Amino acid sequence: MSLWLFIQSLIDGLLMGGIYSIMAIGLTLIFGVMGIINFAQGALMMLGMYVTYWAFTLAGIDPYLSLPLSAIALFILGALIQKGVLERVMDAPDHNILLITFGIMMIIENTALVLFSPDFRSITVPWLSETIKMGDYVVSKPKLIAFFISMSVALLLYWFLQKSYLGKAIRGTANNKIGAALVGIKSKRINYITFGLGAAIAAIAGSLMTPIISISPSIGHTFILKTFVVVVLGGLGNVLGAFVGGLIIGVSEALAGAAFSGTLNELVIYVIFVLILIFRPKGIFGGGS
Amino acid sequence: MLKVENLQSGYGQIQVLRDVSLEVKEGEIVSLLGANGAGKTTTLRTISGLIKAWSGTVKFNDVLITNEPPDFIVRRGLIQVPEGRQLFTDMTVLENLELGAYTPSARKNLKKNLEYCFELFPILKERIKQPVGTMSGGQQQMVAIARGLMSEPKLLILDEPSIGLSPLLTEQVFDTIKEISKTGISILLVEQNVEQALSFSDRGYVLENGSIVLEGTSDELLANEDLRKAYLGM
Amino acid sequence: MKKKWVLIGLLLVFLFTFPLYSTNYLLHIGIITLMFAFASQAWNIISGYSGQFSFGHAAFFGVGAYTSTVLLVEYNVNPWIGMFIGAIIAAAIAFVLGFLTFRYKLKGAYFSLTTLAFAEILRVFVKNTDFFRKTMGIMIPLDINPFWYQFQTRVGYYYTILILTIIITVIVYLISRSRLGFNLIAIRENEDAAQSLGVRTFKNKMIAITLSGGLTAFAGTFYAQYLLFVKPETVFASDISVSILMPAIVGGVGTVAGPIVGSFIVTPLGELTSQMFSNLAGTNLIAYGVIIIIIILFMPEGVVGRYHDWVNRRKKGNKETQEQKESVTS
Amino acid sequence: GESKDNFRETDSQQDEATEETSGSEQVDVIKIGSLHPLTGPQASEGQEMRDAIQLAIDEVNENGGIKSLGGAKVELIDSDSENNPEKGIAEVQTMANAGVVGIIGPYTTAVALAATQEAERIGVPFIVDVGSADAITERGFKYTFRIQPPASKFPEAFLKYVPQLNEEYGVELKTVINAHEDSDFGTGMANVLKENAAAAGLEVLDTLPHPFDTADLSSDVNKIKAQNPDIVSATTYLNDGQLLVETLIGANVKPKAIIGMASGAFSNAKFIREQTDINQYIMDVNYAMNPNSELTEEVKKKYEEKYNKGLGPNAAISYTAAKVLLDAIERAGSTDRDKIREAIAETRLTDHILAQEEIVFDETGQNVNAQPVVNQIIDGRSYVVMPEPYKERDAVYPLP
Amino acid sequence: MTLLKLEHVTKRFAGLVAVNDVSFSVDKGEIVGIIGPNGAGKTTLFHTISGYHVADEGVIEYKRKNIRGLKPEIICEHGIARTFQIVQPFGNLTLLENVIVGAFNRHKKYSEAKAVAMEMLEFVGMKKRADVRMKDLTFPEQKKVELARALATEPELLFLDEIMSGLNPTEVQEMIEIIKEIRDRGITIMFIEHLMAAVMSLSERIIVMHHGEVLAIGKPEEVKENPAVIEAYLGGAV
Ligand SMILES: Nc1ncnc2c1ncn2[C@@H]1O[C@H](COP(=O)(O)OP(=O)(O)OP(=O)(O)O)[C@@H](O)[C@H]1O
Ligand SMILES: Nc1ncnc2c1ncn2[C@@H]1O[C@H](COP(=O)(O)OP(=O)(O)OP(=O)(O)O)[C@@H](O)[C@H]1O
Ligand SMILES: [Mg+2]
Ligand SMILES: [Mg+2]
Repeated sequence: MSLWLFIQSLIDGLLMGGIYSIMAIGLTLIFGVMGIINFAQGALMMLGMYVTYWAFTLAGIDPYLSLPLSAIALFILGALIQKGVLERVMDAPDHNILLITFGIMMIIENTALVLFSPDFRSITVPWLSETIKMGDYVVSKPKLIAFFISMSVALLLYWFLQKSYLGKAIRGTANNKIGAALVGIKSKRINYITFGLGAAIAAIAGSLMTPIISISPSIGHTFILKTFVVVVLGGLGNVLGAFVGGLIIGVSEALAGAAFSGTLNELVIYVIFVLILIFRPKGIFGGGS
Repeated sequence: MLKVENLQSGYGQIQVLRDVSLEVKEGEIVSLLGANGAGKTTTLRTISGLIKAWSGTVKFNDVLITNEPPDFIVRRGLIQVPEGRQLFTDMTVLENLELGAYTPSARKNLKKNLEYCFELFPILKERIKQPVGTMSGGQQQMVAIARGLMSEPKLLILDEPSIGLSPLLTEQVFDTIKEISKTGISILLVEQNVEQALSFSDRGYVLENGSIVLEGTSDELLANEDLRKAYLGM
Repeated sequence: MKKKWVLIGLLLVFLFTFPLYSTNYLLHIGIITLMFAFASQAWNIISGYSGQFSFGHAAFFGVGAYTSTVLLVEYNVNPWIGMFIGAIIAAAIAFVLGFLTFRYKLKGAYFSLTTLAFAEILRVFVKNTDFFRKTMGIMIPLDINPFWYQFQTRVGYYYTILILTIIITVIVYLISRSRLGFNLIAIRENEDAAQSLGVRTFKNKMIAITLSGGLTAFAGTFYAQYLLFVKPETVFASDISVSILMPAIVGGVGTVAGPIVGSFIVTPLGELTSQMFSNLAGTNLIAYGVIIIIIILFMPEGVVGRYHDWVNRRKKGNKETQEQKESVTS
Repeated sequence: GESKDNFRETDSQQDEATEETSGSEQVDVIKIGSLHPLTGPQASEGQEMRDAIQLAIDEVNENGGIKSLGGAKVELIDSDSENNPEKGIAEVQTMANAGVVGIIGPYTTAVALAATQEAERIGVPFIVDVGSADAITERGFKYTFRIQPPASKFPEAFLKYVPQLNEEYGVELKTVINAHEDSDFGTGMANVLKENAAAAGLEVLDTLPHPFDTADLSSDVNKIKAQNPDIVSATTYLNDGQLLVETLIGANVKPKAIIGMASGAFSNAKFIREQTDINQYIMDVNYAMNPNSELTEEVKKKYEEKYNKGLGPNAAISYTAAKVLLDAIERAGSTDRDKIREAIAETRLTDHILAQEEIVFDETGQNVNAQPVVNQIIDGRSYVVMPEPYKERDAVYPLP
Repeated sequence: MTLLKLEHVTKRFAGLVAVNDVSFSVDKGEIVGIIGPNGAGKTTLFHTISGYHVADEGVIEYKRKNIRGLKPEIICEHGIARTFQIVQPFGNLTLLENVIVGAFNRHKKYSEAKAVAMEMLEFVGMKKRADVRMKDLTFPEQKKVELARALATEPELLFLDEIMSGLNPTEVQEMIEIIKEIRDRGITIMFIEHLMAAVMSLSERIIVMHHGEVLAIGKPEEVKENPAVIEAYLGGAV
């Protein structure tokens, strides 16, 4: 591997890692904090992409301007999903919730299929399409932006969960529902907010990705497995862990891609995942055994 | 202050409470006694809105709170230190106490109340950063009581607060209860430490198989032969 | 108790005579249903009984499918034998997976995701390996002869998978009443408590995952012989893992009948919705999703769990009213 | 061997189903089946193909139905394969029970293998429109036919055309890197390409597989950049093909030619029309419609009007498959599946929209004259640039 | 005969010494009570002996064999059983099934295990509710089942961690009888309890812990009078 290839791969890996991170941050909130294994996360992201897509196509709104729009829309949808369905199974065993979210995924995806048709769609944003060139190295603008937004979301959410009263209430509700009720937390409402937030972050991920890849109703599948891996790698519920985990996966995938032939780079990320878990069973930040 | 009338409730299909009526007046300490499985905890859970009442009413400060959600009840100042503690075990001592003061009114006095709790249980101050789940049983019980106090209760319900506490601490907790009561907070207490509990309660109720079978002032109850036989082992 | 056996007897009679009055189409659905019932039953051992939730059973399914197929195509090994070799290899892989995860005390989501990663590792490995013909897959040459695990009509496949399913169900039933079964359930419910009672958690989990992985492979071989080809994206897919765990959850995890009952709901339901909603592609899957959600909302313990609950409640109800009567009279 | 003759089931149910439709020739409707992925990641292509079949059926119905059957109307039974082999089998069964006289499908190899096998068992003609693995027609099945050229034809054509292009345009583009989606579709072609490149005087520097639903191709592009080949060849679906080109441009990689092999992107109507800022002069060795035929223009227009989307080569193949089936039904003058099968086997269809000679099937059921051509996207339109007689205009080769 | 012997056992948690240089031994057939303020390290000591924690230092011998570092299940097989201060039920199983798990420790056959389990449930007075799910019981009830479960493993040494908490004095009295009967069956018992009445009437010896260390060991009367114990633990009570 030449030095150029190494460094360029590193750059690409970090940027792609930022994308995995932002996906994982939303999931770690829902999965790690609420204990819901949310298969529908990818589908929610997909909806976020469509919001941005339609805003751009129909109204010419820049993807970064429609970002709040998709976040709010998905926040509402997330809260409704929590209220309509998940609320009823919060006490059920994990595997039930898992299947429910699987069902939700099918519903969302196929509704999108019916409404939007299965066509692949993409947008071309003039000011984003030029890459930043530094000598021989290139940096994709939308990915760079996604990287920084992802990092900011991670830090904000970390602060929010650790320091704010609402954040503590979210963790408390996840930890002990009865306890939460007894200190006056409206745990139902907290759960709407939490799931809504998770969905909103998925939407942000989607909006950020809209200028990068083509969208279709089943695009969520591309990310969901890797996102789960990142979340576990970072430690369940650990927002900063999810961010770093995303970077690790992104970088190792890119470097392995440069080093090996075939699609063995996919192999590498899973092997790294298994190895990290063996040595740090609670994720990279979870404290080793 | 608290008035429970003809309360019936239970779990799933199984009825536990049958026509429970009891009352706590302003500033009183009232003990609820009864054997294992008599339905004491169930009564308290129903009052706090953790389980549904099948029939009957609960009034708190003349507001009907039957089957209101727990947070509604908590916001009105009816606070429970529950059986099994129900702590946020993954969170630190400090975070548990902060969440104790979750209601807006309690949040205002957070600092002051925190100091009060640390005075009461100095060990908690030393361990503010310890995840509660790793604490000893007794220490957890302290956190549970402290969390209850953080909520600024008007009526404090304690479900066996002395569980797991050393005799010395039990003594202290009972002293604290008396002290709290002096500040005008009413207390509804479930205790197996019957003799001690009655020694500082104003009145008491005895629950058996989900029904109140006896009630009276503490002195009356302590003098009752049946009660002494059934609960004091003499 | 007696009623239960009568029920089982009737069910068996139905299953055995099914080909007599079913169409070819129904037979196909029956075969797929039984195949996932079988795999789900195997999954049930590690995930239902010992509570170690696997997302990655496609790994063992795929190993079963590939082993017998490669052995047949490359070395002319009879699939009936290849099936057992596949099971042994799958069991060995399950053993390694179990060792890595349980040795280091991975639990819950961490375990689930590791199994998923393992399946992905195998999939990516196979699809990058020339020996397995990469993504081209392997075709099984046509040679219709039960001796070579190929049948003239569906009926042969049907009885094969039916008998396999009955065997695995008996195995699981025996486990559920054995020390192993109790140990596994104890581990699921509370690992600390189980240890305090002398349950060797590591060993029992290892037994469970090895057994589960090995048995799952039989379904893989069956699938390969039924379709006469294997491809990494069909046998190692995460969809397969989902299809394997779904029947047990819908039917009731950790129950003997759960995976079977569940599969007889889940698989035909998919068919039914796609027949009923065939006008607009996608609506069938929406309907399917909705129904799955509804089933789980209303039967959180699975259909079988729900049934048990109902029976218990009736029993208890009777007892209770009796007791009340007694206490009134006394 | 002899076992193959035993392969067909003699299931009473099945015979009944056939009899119902074949007993009398006084039929009102004739059903034909479509099996494509209508949901999931492949749904876009699947639905386009299904629509094309519907179009062909509508044409026949508008022109008075099947004349040899007294003007009987044709009805499409469409089904979703979910890109899942078991589902494919079930759907073949369902459609057969519904009385279809032939089925068209299914797009991916896995479903093709399973579904044609099932059709063979039942004895219902199955015309594979798209489904690339050579093996599909190599199992000695009687009821399986295929319109598209088998996978190996594409790299062979690639290796034939590129030297020709070199010669015609007087350049020496010798080194190739092949980026391909990693299912049997892309991998199969990559293998053939690699094996036969030397004989054609080309050198394959590297082959770079990726999953069709990938979100990132920067690794592959970095490798291309590092090795600097003359030609980037690509076998892709739509979104990965588009991503590849975008990433190449973003990374400032400038090969002397970008040539697809059966690329789902470079021949995709939408890609051609809409992605004009990245698709200029991209070539694709692919099956194509006959650009010099008026019929093609007409069908394209009708399709566009009816479905509000462009007719791509996949859909064109499906359309042709439907035409073949309808033609066979007309000639058979019967709804008997065996008679129709025979009629298909005897097909000699010259009046079609594909860039190939007459449609004739060999004894394996393969459309023997199926051949890829070289297309090039110029100013938002795709032109055939090789070979004669389909050539529309000169190629821009190498890239300016 | 010495059944259990600890020498200089220490257990630390990141910076905190929960059990500090503890040494003592227990003879076969004894009932030993452990008391001490909250957080003194009593439960940690039980955890350390029964294998849930590994002692950082020291020797733990059971029947002359070193058991330090063995896993809990192996220690159980050696004949040490325990209950938990914070109950650890198999919530979805019935009481009977809970106890059967324990009985399988010594019995391989389902029928035998079931018979043993029934016997133990009857012994603690919970047989009536054998078919009830464990999670539907109150905590004190669950503790009784835990006791039955531990007994079903047929131990020689039994650790009980605050098994009487939540019982009223009458019920405590019953439990005392049960424990005495267990002892009479030849099982050695160590128990942690804060109920002085029970501790005094049951213990043959008492170990007092404080700040992880052994503050005093001795007969109940001696311990009761010990000023250090009164200061640290008893206060004015009793
Ligand atoms: N979650 C539950 N589900 C079903 N039954 C329950 C549940 N919790 C308690 N019970 C039953 O209800 C009855 C009353 O229980 P409750 O907890 O009110 O008793 P208690 O008086 O508080 O006893 P204790 O002194 O043991 O705490 C008991 O028989 C108990 O087994
Ligand atoms: N896992 C752990 N991590 C950190 N500290 C711990 C852990 N477990 C126990 N401790 C601490 O060790 C000390 C001893 O705890 P232990 O549970 O042994 O006390 P105990 O004597 O049983 O008290 P109690 O009477 O309240 O049950 C306590 O200060 C406790 O906070
Ligand atoms: Mg209670
Ligand atoms: Mg303790």
